[in-house]
Amino acid sequence: MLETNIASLKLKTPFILASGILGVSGSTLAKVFHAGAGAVVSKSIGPVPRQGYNNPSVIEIFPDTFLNAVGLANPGIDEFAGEVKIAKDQGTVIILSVFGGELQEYGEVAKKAEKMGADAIELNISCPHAHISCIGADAQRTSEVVRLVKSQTHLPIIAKLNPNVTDIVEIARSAEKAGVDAITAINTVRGMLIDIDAKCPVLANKSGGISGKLLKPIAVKVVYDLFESVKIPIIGCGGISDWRDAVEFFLAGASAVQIGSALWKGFEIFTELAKGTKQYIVENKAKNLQDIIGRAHKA
Amino acid sequence: MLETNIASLKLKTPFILASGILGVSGSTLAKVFHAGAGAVVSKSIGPVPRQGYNNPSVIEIFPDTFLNAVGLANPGIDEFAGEVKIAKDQGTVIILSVFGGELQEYGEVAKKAEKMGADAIELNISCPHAHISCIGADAQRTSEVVRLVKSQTHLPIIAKLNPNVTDIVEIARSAEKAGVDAITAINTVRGMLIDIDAKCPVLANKSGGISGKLLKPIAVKVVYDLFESVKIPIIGCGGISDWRDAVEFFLAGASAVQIGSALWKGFEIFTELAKGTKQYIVENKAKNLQDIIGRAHKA
Amino acid sequence: MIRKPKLIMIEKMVHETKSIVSLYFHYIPAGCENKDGQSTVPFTPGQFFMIWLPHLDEIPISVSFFEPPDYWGISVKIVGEATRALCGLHVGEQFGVRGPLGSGFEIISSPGIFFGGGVGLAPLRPAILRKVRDKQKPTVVNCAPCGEDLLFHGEFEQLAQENGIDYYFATEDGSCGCQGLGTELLVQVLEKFPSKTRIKYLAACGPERMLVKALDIAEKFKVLLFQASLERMMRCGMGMCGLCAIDPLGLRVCKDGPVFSGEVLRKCTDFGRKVREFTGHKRDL
Amino acid sequence: MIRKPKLIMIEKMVHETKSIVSLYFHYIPAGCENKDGQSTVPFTPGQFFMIWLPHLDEIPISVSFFEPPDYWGISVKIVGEATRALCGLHVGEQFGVRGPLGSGFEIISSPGIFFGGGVGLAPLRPAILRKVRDKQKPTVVNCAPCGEDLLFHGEFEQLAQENGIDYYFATEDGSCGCQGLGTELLVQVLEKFPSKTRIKYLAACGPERMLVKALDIAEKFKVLLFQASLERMMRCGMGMCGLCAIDPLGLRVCKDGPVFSGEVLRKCTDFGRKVREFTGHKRDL
Ligand SMILES: Cc1cc2nc3c(=O)[nH]c(=O)nc-3n(C[C@H](O)[C@H](O)[C@H](O)COP(=O)(O)OP(=O)(O)OC[C@H]3O[C@@H](n4cnc5c(N)ncnc54)[C@H](O)[C@@H]3O)c2cc1C
Ligand SMILES: Cc1cc2nc3c(=O)[nH]c(=O)nc-3n(C[C@H](O)[C@H](O)[C@H](O)COP(=O)(O)OP(=O)(O)OC[C@H]3O[C@@H](n4cnc5c(N)ncnc54)[C@H](O)[C@@H]3O)c2cc1C
Ligand SMILES: Cc1cc2nc3c(=O)[nH]c(=O)nc-3n(C[C@H](O)[C@H](O)[C@H](O)COP(=O)(O)O)c2cc1C
Ligand SMILES: Cc1cc2nc3c(=O)[nH]c(=O)nc-3n(C[C@H](O)[C@H](O)[C@H](O)COP(=O)(O)O)c2cc1C
Ligand code: FES
Ligand code: FES
Repeated sequence: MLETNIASLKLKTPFILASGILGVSGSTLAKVFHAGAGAVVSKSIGPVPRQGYNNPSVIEIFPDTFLNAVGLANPGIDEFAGEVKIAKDQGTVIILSVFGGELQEYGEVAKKAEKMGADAIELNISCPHAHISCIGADAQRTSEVVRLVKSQTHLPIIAKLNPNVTDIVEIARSAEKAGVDAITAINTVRGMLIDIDAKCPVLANKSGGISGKLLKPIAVKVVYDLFESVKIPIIGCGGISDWRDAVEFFLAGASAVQIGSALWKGFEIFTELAKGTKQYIVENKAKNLQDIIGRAHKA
Repeated sequence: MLETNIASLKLKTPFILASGILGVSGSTLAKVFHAGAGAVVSKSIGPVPRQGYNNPSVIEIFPDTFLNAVGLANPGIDEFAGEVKIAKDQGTVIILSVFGGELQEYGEVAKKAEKMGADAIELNISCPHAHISCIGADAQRTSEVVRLVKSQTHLPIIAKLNPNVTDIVEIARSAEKAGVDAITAINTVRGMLIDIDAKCPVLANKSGGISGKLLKPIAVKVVYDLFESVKIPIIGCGGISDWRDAVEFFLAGASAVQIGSALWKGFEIFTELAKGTKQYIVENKAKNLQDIIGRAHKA
Repeated sequence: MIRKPKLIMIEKMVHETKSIVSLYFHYIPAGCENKDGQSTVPFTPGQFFMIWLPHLDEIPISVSFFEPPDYWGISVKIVGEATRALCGLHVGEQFGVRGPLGSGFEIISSPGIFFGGGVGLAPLRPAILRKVRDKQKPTVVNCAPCGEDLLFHGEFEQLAQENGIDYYFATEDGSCGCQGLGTELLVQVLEKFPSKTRIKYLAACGPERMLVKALDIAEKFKVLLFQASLERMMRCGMGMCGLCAIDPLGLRVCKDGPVFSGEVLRKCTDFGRKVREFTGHKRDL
Repeated sequence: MIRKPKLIMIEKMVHETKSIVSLYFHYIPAGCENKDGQSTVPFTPGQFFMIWLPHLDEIPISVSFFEPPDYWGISVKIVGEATRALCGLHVGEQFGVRGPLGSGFEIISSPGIFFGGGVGLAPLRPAILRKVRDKQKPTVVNCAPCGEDLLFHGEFEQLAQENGIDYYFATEDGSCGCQGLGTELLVQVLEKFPSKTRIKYLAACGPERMLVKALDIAEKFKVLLFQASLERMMRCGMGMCGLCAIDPLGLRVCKDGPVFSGEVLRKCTDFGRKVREFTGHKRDL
């Protein structure tokens, strides 16, 4: 009832772990997968190791709303091979999130990811606080990076969009034209918290990306708009913390959803999401998940 | 201690009523002013009456966070003259918020507002849900509208910025170059709430603008960035509900702040804002408000 | 309480008059659900809901019934598109509810007089029923153009018999009760009170011109506390957009009201004279 | 509780050893302030704070003292830039506090044995003091390289005299107490227990290699419940970023821990062997 397809990727449930949440360790990724995720996205991985930003790098700003500037800390794709192997050995469906400084690096990392056995590539062209990864603010460059990665791997390619742009629909369309297989919407929204006693921004990087509860209405709007403008599947992401939130994204047009911040409370959320969504489908006399996707668009 | 200047506009307190909140009636504007506001901004007024969008047009989506799509409903500048007069007769410092379909209309409305006795003009080039008012997403058009209105009135001109853009700094800079006297940052952020039982967006206009608590981290980030890029005064706006929030904006670089959604609870907020801010200034051994503006930028 | 609409299912519908329908439903405001799914939302008679008809409109409608913890009723008069659609729904169908919003009547210890015209009885009814429950004996004055328009007539007659409330009613065409205007009947009722006792409380709701007259009457009879519930165009229903403000005090009908005291209303030059349209344009009532 | 840093003012500083300083302060977590400005935040010994040094760093530090409702202490060993800066502050100066975070020790009814190496005594201390308050008599085993590094030595000696706790201590150079490793002393202490009584509880904190040995010892002596507090690089401190995960169970030291039972630790191949750096790179301990 909950099966869904993201291009050639067949998922048992439409609930996917978002990138950067618990995505460093292969064992953890496997654990999340077996807790009921249809797939897991790794932490964004680049060509070489990166320290990322200093602490504070993740804080809670409102209940269940967070601000982070991790700065794409990652051990580099070569070292990450070991983690992918651990996850794959346990049957995990793993989407490797990829970023690069130069366009060419996206291609290199993706190629390596394919060799390691990743099931799909998510292009992180959207991180709002790391300068090296802001391709997603530009339609032209988005289409270039999609084309390039497409040419280097056979895996399904998902573009993760940056909401901090004037016209996200234009960027999604150009990614679609360039052959991207699906879109994840959205990454975090730029924000800042200043401590009035310390008289400075709290994050070491000063500003960061807002995730969690507060992001939902922004993300739902994007998914709703994209559903009317692109034909490829949309993966909703932003502020999902229970099945009602997930259903809101399905009605808006998402074929699957990613869960990030809400994971901090525990992995049980996947059970709750599946149970609640199934019950909603039954009570609303729908046949299956596909039947409710985009339903909010019908007058 | 709390005096502040926005161009030639001298304000007794840096707390300004934001546009669209209680801004329809001259009496109400006067009442808010006398409750302690340094100035009040009217509802955005256009050349002719506008119905705006149907209800639901304003709802609460999280505690103290709202979604609205009023759609620039207004009685038109000619009819509004009566309300301005009522407010002015009671000594209110009133900033008239202006919008238009064509650029030329901004000029016309502003000219009339000057005649009516408005103290300044705020250009609403930023409403995220009314198509006719999205000039603020484009640096070139922003600069055009500023130049045009400048040429038609002697009043100080404030540009209110749209946060739903890729590069808000660029737009602020072009407004500054065109001669704008100050900047208000920010207007609401695009969002949507879908009711999963009704299976449709709740607002009649489907999507709207997010205001209130959740807007604050987004707005603070913008003000912080603008402070490093423009020289004209910045009026912070977004999610201020107590003096701590206001101080956060001052430290980020705001010379004054606007309060919108939080007004729903009552006008007493102005007393609390003044008291708390004064106490903060004293306790932190600052001389006055000016002394803390932009303080978060000093290492 | 989060002031966003929540869909409820209609449990009962009562066709009160040819143009007024009561709808009953279970409802717990968003954000008020406690662990047991129960609610302890405070309600004051006189408060209202914003009623959402998906794809159509959201309109203010007073609470006309409340049985704690979560059983509510509204009574709706068909005057246009939204009210027609609402009254055309059926048991088991849904609409959205936001609230309760606004301020209510002050329920003082005096039994009080409740004066309603047409659907104006709706917000008064929870106050009257509360008085009855508290074994006080309120006086109810009901009026309408004709007999079949008298709202809750049967219910009040029964309350008069069984609970000893004082129930008076008038119709303009005389088809039921006294013939004449409600305000005329009100004067007669007030005159019945012993001349030395000062009347403590008069609550009124109905067409605004009627309320203006009722205030005149209340002042003439030196009623201690007069309160009336007003109607204005609304958007936010929570004191933010300012559309419902009445000048010159800048009071918000949705938040400071809809119930105002006679003392306050006297200072409102808009009272009985001016209302705002959806554009914000002010027109004669 | 909102997990964002809140600035506090240092009320008291105690230089415990030449490289360890305790800092005391009043603190109510953001979002836990109730109407009276008081707090009823739940705290379990073993939990930690993220300590923010504006413009410098935020680092995990265990709670080493708590007196309800809002008086806290931490004990910090200087090992690098952030800890040096923290210990260089003065009474009246400020730093940021986020938390308490993570899970703590299970405080079971048995008096228990508390085994700490160096600054590892810090998270154990609130548990020990709670036992003392509850008139139980815990056994404390303290060890350090040399006498002047023995944390809380004076305090525990006093508790031994006044409250009858069993206090043992060892130094590697023999400058104070027995000469030798803490684990050697631990074995001697365990051997003192009558051979038929099963030892119920052993809590340990210190260098991870020491903890590995302690677990071995606990198993050898068939201790019913062994718990140890681990350290890993941290960012979020609340179970989100995954940096502190220990494989293969994918347990988060900041959320599922920092306190883990011996049973769980046995399944962690990382325990005593691997830690992650800030990049996520896994290296040998
Ligand atoms: C606080 C309050 C409590 C109310 N309680 C009740 C009640 O218990 N029962 C009842 O039948 N009616 C009540 N009303 C009136 C009710 O809101 C209107 O009858 C309804 O909005 C009309 O909608 P419509 O689409 O059917 O008619 P329309 O064709 O839209 O308009 C008919 C008339 O209704 C009024 N109206 C329309 N929209 C609004 C609005 N958003 N706010 C206020 N007035 C409006 C206008 O005066 C208009 O001329 C109340 C109004 C207010 C302000
Ligand atoms: C749950 C927990 C509780 C702790 N409790 C205490 C305590 O009560 N008292 C105490 O003195 N120390 C405690 N520590 C260790 C303390 O966090 C480190 O000593 C401190 O972060 C070092 O920072 P530095 O800048 O001074 O040193 P650095 O020069 O940054 O590093 C010195 C060493 O400290 C460790 N370290 C650095 N940053 C971190 C980090 N973010 N998370 C974990 N380890 C890090 C590394 O192993 C590094 O090699 C605790 C650590 C954890 C994880
Ligand atoms: C601590 C943290 C780290 C993140 N790291 C990444 C990342 O490396 N790559 C990426 O594409 N998104 C990253 N994100 C964004 C999330 O994948 C997700 O888009 C965002 O958090 C919104 O979803 P949520 O509200 O469910 O958390 C990160 C988010 C958080 C909170
Ligand atoms: C109901 C409502 C109506 C608004 N109408 C206008 C408007 O007409 N013109 C305008 O520039 N901003 C309008 N705004 C935006 C506010 O002026 C303000 O920028 C925004 O609400 C953020 O501030 P806040 O979080 O303090 O509410 C409106 C906001 C709300 C909630
Ligand atoms: S309806 Fe918005 S203030 Fe009353
Ligand atoms: S530090 Fe982020 S999960 Fe533990």
